[in-house]
Amino acid sequence: MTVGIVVVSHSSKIAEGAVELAAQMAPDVELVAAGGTDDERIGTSLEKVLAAVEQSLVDSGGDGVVVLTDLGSAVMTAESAMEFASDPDAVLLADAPLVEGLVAAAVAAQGGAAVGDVCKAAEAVAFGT
Amino acid sequence: MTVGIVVVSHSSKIAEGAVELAAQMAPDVELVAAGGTDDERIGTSLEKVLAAVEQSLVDSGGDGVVVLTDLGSAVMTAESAMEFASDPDAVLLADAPLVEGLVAAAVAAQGGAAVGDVCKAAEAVAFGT
Amino acid sequence: MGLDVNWALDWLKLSGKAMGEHRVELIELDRAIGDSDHGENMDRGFQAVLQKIDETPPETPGAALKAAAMALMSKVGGAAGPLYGTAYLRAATSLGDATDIDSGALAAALAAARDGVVARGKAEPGDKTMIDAWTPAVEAAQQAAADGADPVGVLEAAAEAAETGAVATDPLVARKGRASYLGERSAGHRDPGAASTALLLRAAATAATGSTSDTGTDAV
Amino acid sequence: MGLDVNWALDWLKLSGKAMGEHRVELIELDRAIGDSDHGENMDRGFQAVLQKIDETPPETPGAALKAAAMALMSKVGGAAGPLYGTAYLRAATSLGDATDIDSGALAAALAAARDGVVARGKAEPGDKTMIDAWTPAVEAAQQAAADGADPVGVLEAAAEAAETGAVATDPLVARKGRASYLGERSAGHRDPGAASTALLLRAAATAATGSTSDTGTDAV
Ligand SMILES: Nc1ncnc2c1ncn2[C@@H]1O[C@H](COP(=O)(O)OP(=O)(O)O)[C@@H](O)[C@H]1O
Ligand SMILES: Nc1ncnc2c1ncn2[C@@H]1O[C@H](COP(=O)(O)OP(=O)(O)O)[C@@H](O)[C@H]1O
Ligand SMILES: [Mg+2]
Ligand SMILES: [Mg+2]
Ligand SMILES: [Mg+2]
Ligand SMILES: [Mg+2]
Repeated sequence: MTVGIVVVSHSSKIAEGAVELAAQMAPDVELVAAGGTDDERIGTSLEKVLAAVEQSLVDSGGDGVVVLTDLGSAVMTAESAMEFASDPDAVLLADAPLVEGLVAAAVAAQGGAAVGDVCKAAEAVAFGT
Repeated sequence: MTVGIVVVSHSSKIAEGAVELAAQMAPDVELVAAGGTDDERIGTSLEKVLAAVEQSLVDSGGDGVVVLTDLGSAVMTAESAMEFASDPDAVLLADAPLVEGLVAAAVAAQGGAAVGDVCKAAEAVAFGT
Repeated sequence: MGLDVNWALDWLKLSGKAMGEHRVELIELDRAIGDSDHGENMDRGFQAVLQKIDETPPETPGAALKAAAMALMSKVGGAAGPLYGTAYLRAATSLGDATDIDSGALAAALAAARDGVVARGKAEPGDKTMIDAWTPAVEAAQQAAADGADPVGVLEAAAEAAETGAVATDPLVARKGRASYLGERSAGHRDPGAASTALLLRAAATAATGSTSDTGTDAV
Repeated sequence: MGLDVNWALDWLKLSGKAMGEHRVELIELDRAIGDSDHGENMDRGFQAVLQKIDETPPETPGAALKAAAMALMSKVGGAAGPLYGTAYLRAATSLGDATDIDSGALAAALAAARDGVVARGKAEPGDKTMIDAWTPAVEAAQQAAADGADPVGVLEAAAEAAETGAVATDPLVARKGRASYLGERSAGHRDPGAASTALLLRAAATAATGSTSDTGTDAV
């Protein structure tokens, strides 16, 4: 078992592509894409995100879930989903760049890091400093 | 005319999705996706990137081009492409998170910013600080 | 006589109507400083709200607002989804199982809604967001309730203050949401979310006027 | 007698053969500390190189390395593409139009290749990258040339030093490239790019031995 990771993006293509990219370096980590609205427009879907979080909570078998997001409203959708999640305490929201943070988080999870350390690995990716 | 923007990603899905996302806030900016290898694996393609840069140099009509990249080898491919570009001085490589930096750069370009300011807008997106 | 579930249902129906009628206007506002989807988002969201309350008619105002919250969160697709969703959810919680809402309960529900938007979006007054419509609306509602206004008067005061607040976002520079990417260039445009908040609170007042005058007619 | 275009072509052919034979090994090395594609990348890249020199046979060693550079940059798809591409391009530039390469020119071309990798990737010795094979190889080649070795001797020295350098990456913690994501966990694994550099330089030496012994046989 490793920590699970959910990728919340305004674009289903971005979420899927990011999962494919990170999976190459983290083949044993359950990565779940939750991108786009429920009718596949650009935007976010509470239902998609909540379903992804719940799936990830199961897949990760209690090890916890880290959520990565892109722009502001994805963060708000993710935070809303966490309020509805069956085990909100097991879910951490990373303040990290989506693609770059995801790869760092996925590699940490692949290495067996705990949920807090996976989140920290994403958040340690620095830009604009 | 506005500054052109090229999106170099290891994943064609990420590059295309990021372009779609940014285009919503920057409908007049020419955004060119250059993702994946030439046989659509995960990776980067010098030919794709060079073609995108050349197209963007034309589309932007001399206003210049900003290139955004994801992971390390995309940066190296972009730098190689810039050495082969017809007008390397008109091309700037942004050190910025791909998706988040792209949106900031696209909005700046839409507002008519010059190439250096478009690049700075991307690089001002801060994480891990 | 306070407001009942019919007011809540009328409010949501008039909201849906307003979002349809002002769809293009909200899209144009969002085109200037955002991604051109706020009208589409809100129209889609309220269509889902109306479908939901039609399928399973709620029996209390709180239940109606909770149903609306869930539909908005799921279907809006933009920042307005979690923001209005949280607002309606907090208002629903504030109203609880009440079937008859007096001015004090109404003002408290509006304040809870505003607090929900703040909790979700962390914007402050002056950031050029829907908070700049919600905050004056809540203050006007609380003042009206304290001054002894009936629910219609409370909602009239809220709607008017929200409209003024929305107009007052025009010169502001956005510090939250997508418009903040534009920096100084966001000044000179009305915030789309503040505009939709004003429309929604106007719908609340109109619904209350209708239901009170109905009640009034019955009572005469 | 120096090295000619046949040496360069043999080098590239033996490189392609080595990448095919060690494809799985390089994939496994990259699986441990990367994304499992280095063997695939290099095999694909050298197939493109071989196709290119087959279609348009180059007439000088420099032209052969330039053709290889372009094919590798275009077809490898990973970090190794721009890195080896830049290396071969710089080596080609260093060799210029020369048709007969002596030990000094050879050592200079290897140094130019190594400098190209550094310019492109900004790694330092000890960062656990292909630089840890290139740098000792260049130093050994320069030493051998200074000591009066023939081109075969120069390339033998380079290949042996690259092999030792690749093995010496095992305990290192990666500070560049994908493996750096693993931090301390990257220690205990050989760097895939250092391993492929050793294979490529061994191919160069083998090609030189062949062409020199051919020349020798002809001369007897
Ligand atoms: N952090 C925030 N706090 C309060 N309101 C916000 C915030 N972010 C955005 N908004 C509101 O949301 C509106 C935009 O909604 P919408 O267009 O549906 O979302 P998006 O920006 O995701 O496309 C803005 O006009 C603003 O009023
Ligand atoms: N910045 C760098 N400088 C030098 N060599 C590097 C650098 N980054 C990566 N490498 C080399 O590239 C190799 C990986 O190549 P490859 O697997 O083809 O690329 P990728 O990491 O993009 O999948 C590493 O083993 C390392 O030797
Ligand atoms: Mg919008
Ligand atoms: Mg939107
Ligand atoms: Mg690799
Ligand atoms: Mg790769």
